[in-house]
Amino acid sequence: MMGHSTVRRDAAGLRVGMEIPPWEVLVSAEKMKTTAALLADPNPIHFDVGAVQALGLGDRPVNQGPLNMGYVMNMLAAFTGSHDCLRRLRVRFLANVLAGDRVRAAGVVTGLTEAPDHGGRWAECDVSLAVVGGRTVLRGTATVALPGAGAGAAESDDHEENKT
Amino acid sequence: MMGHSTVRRDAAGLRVGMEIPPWEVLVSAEKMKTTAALLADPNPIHFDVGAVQALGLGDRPVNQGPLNMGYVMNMLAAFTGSHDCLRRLRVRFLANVLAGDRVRAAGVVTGLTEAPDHGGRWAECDVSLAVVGGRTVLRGTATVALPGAGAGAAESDDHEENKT
Amino acid sequence: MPKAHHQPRPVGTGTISEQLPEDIRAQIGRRFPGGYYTAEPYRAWLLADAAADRPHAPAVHPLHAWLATTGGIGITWDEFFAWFGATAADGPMFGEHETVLHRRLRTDRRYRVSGSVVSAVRKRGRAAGLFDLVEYQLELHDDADGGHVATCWNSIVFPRGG
Amino acid sequence: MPKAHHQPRPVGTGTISEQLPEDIRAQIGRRFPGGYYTAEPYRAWLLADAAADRPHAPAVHPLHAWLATTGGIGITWDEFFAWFGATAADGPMFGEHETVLHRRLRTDRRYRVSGSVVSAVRKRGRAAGLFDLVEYQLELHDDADGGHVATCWNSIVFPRGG
Repeated sequence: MMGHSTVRRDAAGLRVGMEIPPWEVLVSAEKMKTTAALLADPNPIHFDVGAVQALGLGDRPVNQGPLNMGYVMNMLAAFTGSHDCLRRLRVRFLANVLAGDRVRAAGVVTGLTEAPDHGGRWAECDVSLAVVGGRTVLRGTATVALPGAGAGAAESDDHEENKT
Repeated sequence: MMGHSTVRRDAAGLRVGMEIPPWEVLVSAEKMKTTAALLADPNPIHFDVGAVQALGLGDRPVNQGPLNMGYVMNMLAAFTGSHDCLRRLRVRFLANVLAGDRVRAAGVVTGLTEAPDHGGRWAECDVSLAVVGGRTVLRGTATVALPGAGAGAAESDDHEENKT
Repeated sequence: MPKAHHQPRPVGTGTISEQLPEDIRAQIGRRFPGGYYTAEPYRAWLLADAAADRPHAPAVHPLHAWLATTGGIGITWDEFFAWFGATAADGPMFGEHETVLHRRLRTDRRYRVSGSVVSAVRKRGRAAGLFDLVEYQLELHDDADGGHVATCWNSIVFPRGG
Repeated sequence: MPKAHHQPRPVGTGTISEQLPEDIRAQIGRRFPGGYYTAEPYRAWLLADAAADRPHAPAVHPLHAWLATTGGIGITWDEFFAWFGATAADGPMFGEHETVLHRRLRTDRRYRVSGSVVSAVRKRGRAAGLFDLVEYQLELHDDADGGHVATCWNSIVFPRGG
C-alpha cells in the first residue's frame, strides 16, 4: 500500500533547485482509526462515514492532519537517510485528504549552508503534499541535515546509520 | 470483511438444545493495531510481524484475546437483539487466532429459565470460537436475556430496540 | 475487597500443584491502585469496529467492560507482571476471562475501577511445564450513583520455564 | 514561558482584523496544565505504521513530537476548545504546524510537556467568514537531564459563523 522511493544521494550533486524524490502513499481508512486512538482524537470525521456524510463532507473519512505532515517527513527521511536528520518542518494545511486518495509528497532544495556542528550542510526545502491528479493539500518548509560534500554517496534506506 | 447473521428469532421456538446462528469474520491485522492502541497493550505479537517471527509464532500477527471474545458477544447480540441482553460471558482461551484467519462463533442453548424481572427468560448457552476448518480457539458459557414466550418474533438486527 | 467467585482451575489436563514461593503468595489480596474510566464515544466506536461489530449500535459493546477495567486499573501491564517477578518476555497468557454485567454500559459515564489479585497457585503441566496461575478481579462502579456496573475476572498464566 | 517565534499569519487571502472579545483575549498566555509523555515502543511502532513509514527504523518518527505534546498537554481537546468558547461541533481546524527538533527523539524517555496559548486574533475572510486564529506552543524537555528536545507550534482556526 505504500511506495518508498529508493534514492542514491550523491552528496556532491546536491544543489539549490534540485528536486527531492517524491514519496507516494494510498491513504488508508484503517490507519486513521489507529491514529484516532493514538492521538485520543474524538473527531468522528476520521473514522465514521456516517458522521462524515452528516457534515456534508462526502462519504470517505478525512485523514488526520498530522498524518499528512508525516508523509512529508517520510519523503525527507528517504532523501536524507534518516528521520533523525530533520531539524524543522513547518506546514500549512490547505485541504482535506480522504481515505482512498493517493497522495504525493514533493519538495525542492531552496538553500544549502555549511553546518560545522555536524560536518555537513543544512538544506532548506520547500515541501508540499498533493492528491495525485488533484489539489495541493499542504505546503511548507523544512530544514534537514545532510552529510558534507566529501561524504560521498549514501543509501537512503540505510536507516541504521546514526547521523546525529 | 465481516458477515452478520440475520436471524428471525421466534421466541416461542426457543428451546434447550437449539443452535445459536453462527457469526463469522475474517480477522484483520489492521484492527489489531487499533486494538493495541485502545488497550495500551504493548505486546508486539499483535502488530509486528518481525516480533511474531522472532518468537517462532509464524508470520502473521496474533489477534488479541479480547477481540476473540468480542466475536462471541457479536453472535449473542445478533441472537438476542442487542448487546444489552448479555448478562455474563465466561471464556477460556485455548489457542491463538492469526490475521487472515476466518473464525466462526457458534453456540447452543443449554438452559432456559423464567426471568420475572424483565418479563422474559434467561438463556444459558455454551459458546465457542473456531478457525473455520481448523481448531477451536475459545470455549465458554454465557447468560443472556430473551423476551418471553408471548413476545413474538423480533428481528435480531434491530439494535434500536431497548431491551433492558 | 472483591471476592473471587471462581475456583482456580487447572490449565489443560494433568496439572499438579507445586509449592508457591512466598514472594508470589504475598501478592494474593493485593489491591490495584484503581482509577477512573469514561467510555468516550470515539473509543466505543473504535472498539466496536475493531471487534467487527456495527459501531452505530446504540448499545455499548460489552467488550468495553474489559477495556474499562484495563484502562482504570492504575498500573501498566509491565508493572503488573513485575508483581509476579515476570516480564512480557516471559510470555504471560490470558487463561480465562469472565465479564458479568450488572447494569447497562453507557458512553460518557465516569466509572470507578477497583480490584485485586484474588488467587495464585503454582502448577506443573505435562505439556505446559511449570507455571503460575494468577486470578485477579476488577469492578466497575458508576461514579455518579455508586451503582455496580460490571465485574471482570481474569486468570493469567505465567510460564516459569521449569 | 514559551515564546512565540512566529507571527500570526492570515488564513488564505483577504482577511481583515476584527475586535477580539475580551474573554478570548484573556486566554492569551494561558498555560496548559502540562504533564509527561513517554514514547513507548509500541506507540512508536503504531504511529510510524499509521504514517505509512517503516516501523522498524531505529529513529523515532518525528511526528511523535506532535503526539507527545498532545499526549502530555494535560487537557482534552474539548476542554481546550472550551477555553475559546467553542466545541468540536464548531469545526475547529488546524491552520499551520511547526515541529522543531532540538535533540533526537527516543523511545522510553520520559518527556516533560509544557506550553501556553501564544496569540489569538479575530479575522474576517472573504470566503471563510468570521474566525478566530489561535496559536499555541508546546515544549518537550527530557525529564532526566532537562534538555530541550522539541518545540511544537500550532495555529488553530475557530469558525465564528459570522
